[in-house]
Amino acid sequence: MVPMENYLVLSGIIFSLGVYGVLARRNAVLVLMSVELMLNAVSLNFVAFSAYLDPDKATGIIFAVFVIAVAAAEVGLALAIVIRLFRNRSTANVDEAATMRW
Amino acid sequence: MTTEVLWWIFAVAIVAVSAGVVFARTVIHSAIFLILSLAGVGAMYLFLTIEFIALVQFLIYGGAVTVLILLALMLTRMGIAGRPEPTTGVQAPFGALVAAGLMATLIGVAVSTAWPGDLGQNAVAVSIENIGEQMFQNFGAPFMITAALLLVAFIGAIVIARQEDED
Amino acid sequence: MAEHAWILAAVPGIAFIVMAALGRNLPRQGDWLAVLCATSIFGLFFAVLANFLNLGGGAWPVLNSIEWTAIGDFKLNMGIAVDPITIVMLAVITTVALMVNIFSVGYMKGEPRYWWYFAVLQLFVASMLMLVLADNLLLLYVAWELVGLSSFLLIGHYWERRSAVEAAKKAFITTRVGDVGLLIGIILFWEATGTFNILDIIHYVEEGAIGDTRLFVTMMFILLGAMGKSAQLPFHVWLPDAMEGPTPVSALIHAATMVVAGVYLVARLLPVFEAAGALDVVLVIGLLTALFSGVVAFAQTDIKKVLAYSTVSQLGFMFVALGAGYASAGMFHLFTHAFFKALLFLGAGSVIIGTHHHQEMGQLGGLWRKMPITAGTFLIGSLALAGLFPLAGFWSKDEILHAVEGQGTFFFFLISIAAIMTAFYTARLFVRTFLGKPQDEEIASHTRETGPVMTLPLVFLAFMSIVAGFFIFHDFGSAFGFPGGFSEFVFLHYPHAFHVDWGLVGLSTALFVIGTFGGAWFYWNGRLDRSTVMAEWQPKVYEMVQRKFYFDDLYQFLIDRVVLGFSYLVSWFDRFAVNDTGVDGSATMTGYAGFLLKHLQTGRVPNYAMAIAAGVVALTLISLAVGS
Amino acid sequence: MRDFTLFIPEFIAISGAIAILAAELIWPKIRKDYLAYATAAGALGWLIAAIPYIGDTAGDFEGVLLTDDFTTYFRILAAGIVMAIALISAHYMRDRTSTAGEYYGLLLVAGTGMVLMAASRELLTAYMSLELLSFSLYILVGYFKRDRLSNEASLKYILLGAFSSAMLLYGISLIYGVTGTTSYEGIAEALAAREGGTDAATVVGIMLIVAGVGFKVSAAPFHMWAPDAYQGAPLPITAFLSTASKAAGFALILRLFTGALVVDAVEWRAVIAALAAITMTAGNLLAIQQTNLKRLVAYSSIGQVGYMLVAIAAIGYGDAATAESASSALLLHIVGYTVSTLALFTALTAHYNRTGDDSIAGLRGLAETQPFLALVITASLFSFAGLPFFAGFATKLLLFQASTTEGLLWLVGLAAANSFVSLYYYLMVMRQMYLFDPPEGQTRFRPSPLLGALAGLLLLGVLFIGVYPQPAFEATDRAASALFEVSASGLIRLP
Repeated sequence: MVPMENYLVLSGIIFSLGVYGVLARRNAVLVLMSVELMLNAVSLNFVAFSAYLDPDKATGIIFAVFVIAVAAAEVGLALAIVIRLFRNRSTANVDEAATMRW
Repeated sequence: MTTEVLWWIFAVAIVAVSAGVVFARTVIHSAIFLILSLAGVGAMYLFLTIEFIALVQFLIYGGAVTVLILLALMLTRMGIAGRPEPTTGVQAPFGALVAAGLMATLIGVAVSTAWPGDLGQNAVAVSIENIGEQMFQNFGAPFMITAALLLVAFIGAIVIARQEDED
Repeated sequence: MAEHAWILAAVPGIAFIVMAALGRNLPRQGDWLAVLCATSIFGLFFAVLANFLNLGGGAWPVLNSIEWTAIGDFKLNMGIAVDPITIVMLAVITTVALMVNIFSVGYMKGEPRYWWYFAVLQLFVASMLMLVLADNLLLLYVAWELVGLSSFLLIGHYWERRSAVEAAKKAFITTRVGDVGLLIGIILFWEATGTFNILDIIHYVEEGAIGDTRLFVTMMFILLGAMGKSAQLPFHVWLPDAMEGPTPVSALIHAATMVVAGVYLVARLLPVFEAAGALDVVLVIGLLTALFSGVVAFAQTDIKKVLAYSTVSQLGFMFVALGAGYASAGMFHLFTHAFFKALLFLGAGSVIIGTHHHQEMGQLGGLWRKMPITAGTFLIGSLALAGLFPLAGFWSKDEILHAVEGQGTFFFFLISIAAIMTAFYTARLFVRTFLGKPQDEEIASHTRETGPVMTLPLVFLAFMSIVAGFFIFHDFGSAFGFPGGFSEFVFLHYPHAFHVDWGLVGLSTALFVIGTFGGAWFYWNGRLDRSTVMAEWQPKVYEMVQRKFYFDDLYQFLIDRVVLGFSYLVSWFDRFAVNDTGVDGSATMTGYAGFLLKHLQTGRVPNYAMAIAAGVVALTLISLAVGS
Repeated sequence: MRDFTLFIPEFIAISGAIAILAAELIWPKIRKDYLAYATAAGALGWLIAAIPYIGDTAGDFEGVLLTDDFTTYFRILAAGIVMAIALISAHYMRDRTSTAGEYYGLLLVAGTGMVLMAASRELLTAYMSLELLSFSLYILVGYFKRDRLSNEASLKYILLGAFSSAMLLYGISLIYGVTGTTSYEGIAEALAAREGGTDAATVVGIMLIVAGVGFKVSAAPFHMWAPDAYQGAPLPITAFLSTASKAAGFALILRLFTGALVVDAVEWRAVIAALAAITMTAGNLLAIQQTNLKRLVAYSSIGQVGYMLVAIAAIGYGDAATAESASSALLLHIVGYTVSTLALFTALTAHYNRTGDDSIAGLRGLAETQPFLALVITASLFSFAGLPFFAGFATKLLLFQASTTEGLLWLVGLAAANSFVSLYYYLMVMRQMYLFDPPEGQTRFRPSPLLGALAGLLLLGVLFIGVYPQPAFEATDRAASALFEVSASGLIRLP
């Protein structure tokens, strides 16, 4: 049987990879994809907890459903902004959108 | 036993493709790895015997989100035009350091914490009826908020992306 | 009436609002309203005084307070407390304010923003009265800030002049450093006693409600506030610069009233200082200030600057008296000093107007003939300051000497030196300004005596400088209906009836004679050779004195290097180390500013995200480490 | 219980939002300032509908939302802010955009999100409400989509917002794992019933939650988005960000930390105190370096967040009575800060409508060209600096007073010293207005009567709270005590 910790470790690894992606990648779409990885890890956490510790109320599963919904909406909105950025500046690199600083 | 072996194969694969998302050289490869990673996590939900959430994962993530991302990639002509510019920023080594620290912390937390409940037991199958019942009995309010949230996101995407005469 | 003494503060407060709103459009820009306001509070003060004396010692302090805000156990009361210390302060403030308002009508004639000047003057009077009437530290703090604000506005009145703006800023910032201390002290009191009420706090402290160390720390913070306002070393730097303001303002705010707020505060809380064992600190600070600024006053050539350093020095004397535990001596010197120092400043103002804006001693001299009334009254003020028997300054300085006597020979010796210096620089000031031959015939030929609107306040204050000292006598006080002399009146419960100690009188007269004649000998008849000999003999020392022992340079350096440097460091860290971690190292090596800036550009999402992630990791690691 | 009557005011707000969206769809040529007035009217209706709830017994909605005086307090605050922002925007948006329906609709939605954040007592609901507010703000910040700065600001905001949301969610999942529930009461009970001390998961979970909500209220080092978002956003939205967004963040923090996490106060109080110290110092020192007004306000508001966090730390350090009075003082400070900020931005918008310059130097000589606006700006800056007779003095004083507990004296001292630093850059702004001549060709002008009246009203509010804070204090005290009635009195652990 697979113990719960395995899921948690897996989720931690995915989450950290997502964090690395946000910190390291330049393309806005890539940054978004990294955020998706992080949210995915969160969902996995919730579902694992729910399945092992709280199967009656299933709060974690419901939470995961909502997280997925929010993630989808967030991607839609963020991509619209990225496309607008591309139209304004012909780039989708986040580090080039740095007019405002200091 | 076979489940366990299968689980480990999937787990390693998920880590590999997730790493692919953040390390791949071209954007389009990253996108493909992301689809694989999302699908892999969906498979994890199947291991947990919660088919409902796996279904949601495949439908919304594997379907809608990745299509959106691919669309955006096409619209911003990244990766496809194959412009030879680095997709990894100068900050990467420091990012790796911080992410490694975080990973160590999270793994440490997962392993060292004495989680409540009997850990020897397997994941309990949660029926879709139960989920539906709980969701609409106890979480009606967030459900309504989600409706407003999706409306907002919808309006926002239109407002920000739509072409106008002046464009 | 005494319980309605708040009216004293309300009248100028309303006058300020009216004048700020309408001032420009009132006839004569509203100066009559200012004088009317000052006259009425002067009159009202006597009503308060009469009522206060009528009520008699048993009814003191007269209290009156209302609930300002209250939730459950948390109550904030606002009110007034009138006791003899308050009465002394009220007397000083109302009298000097009236004189200054009248004098200003002549002095400020034709100056820019005439109406605004008078409006702010009323704001100052209102907040100063509120300060001394307040029965709780919170209201006191509010008034404390407001007098600071009006002082800031008045110092910067000629804001076309850069130096005035700088001086205003300096005064505001320097005193505000002290104010932060005061606020912290007040909060600490609150934390320990749960009240802001001054009498309650004294009561709690006497019961020993606050631990020793805590009490000492609290009092140090409070003292910080008092030192900032009263220009004690090392916060004195703002007061000489504050002379950039109109001269009547210097007389009112920077000699007679606002600067003594610190003395007032210490006197008010003296039992607490005593309980905290903090009196020695007060004594040492006062002594250092008195000596230091006495020395610096020698090397000043601007009349007002000499007076400013003299004020700092006299404030030091007051602190010495308080530090020796003799609150009545400190308050008495505050009382007499207010009259003769206001007189001297207004006299200086009269000189400035009479000579058409010249205030460098090197250009003056021989004004005695041209401006007899100014010179005469200035002489009285100088002698009072130097301590001639039986003028006001003599008696109060005598009390201070008497107070320090108990603190040991060393302190007594030092304070005597300071007293000699006072007489010395006062003599120098008077001799070089009014006696001898005019240094500049051009200026002298245009000099005229000023009009009665300016000379009459001088005469009145000169009169006060002569008689104010007599309040020390039991019989003199009783004749006016006071319960005895000054000391008995101010500290009813610790009566120590004044009796003349002829030994001290002799000593103090000797100090006066040494100082005055020494000064006169040095500077007589515009002959500067004797003093230049001194300057040439030790040029380094002279320069050090003239540069005010480099205090201002030190502060400038500190502000430039340390504060701004620290701020730059933090901002550099934020921009560079946090935002731009890992910016191409070679870029920074090149050293070309433009190239560098290009690569310094931040506003990048990854850098911001890095701050968040690193912050999270740091937080978790720290709290895990702390937890285990 | 599913009692929809508990949220009538919010239904009014949402209906107003939809009506405004529809109005512009049906009648695209409608004058855009009419939409602003309609929004303000909707917000007024919202506010009036909220009044009957004052003092009402706490109403529970499915155990996830609660309408008590705390919620009602934020209802009134949100409605007031939305009303003011709509009026501030009227001319500004009319002159700059051809479609404003979404803008005004989203303002109302964002306000609703803020109320729901205050009402939530369950993590999923709280998270969804937070996202409702955030999504609206992402769009509002980037509303001038062809403006490079506005677009850049919203990009930074949404990417970093999503990033920090993920952090927050991970933290929530860990807390869920430890306690098996997401309701605040359940968490408090589970944490209290735990044996053998705190485990790593709780600590890390709390830290991640701190980071997530710290981002929302822009506490250092999670603050970096704020200056950029403030600068790029339309001017009224900058005001909205610095008032509604922060107030909502603190509403959530208060409910969560007093209701659920207070049991584990030892784990987070030192961290919050450190964050408060870093935030106020960084905000105030960086503000000195600014040349752009919006960025200056951004950093100064970060400084204010530092002061507010002192109260949260005090909740962790003090006993139950301290926690209640600190919460009450925090709510009061939020009101004072909100009114001052709105007054400042009303005046700045009137100035901007005329000059189109948002640099500090752009205020040169305002005392001469428009003394009233200069007066309003001066008053609100004095209020931020905490000078007597302005709102900031009374509220900050009560805040520091209530937060003074044994372990936090150093922090209160630091906060007092920081308010001293802050005066320096406020004076720099005032210097521009009062000491310099107006730029070439700038003549005397009158602000529009609407903005003039609004600025005057808010100025009176600043002075009123400063001189007589009693009514505001009573309201906040009521709200704070409601907060503590719910969080089961016995749970506050004495240190």
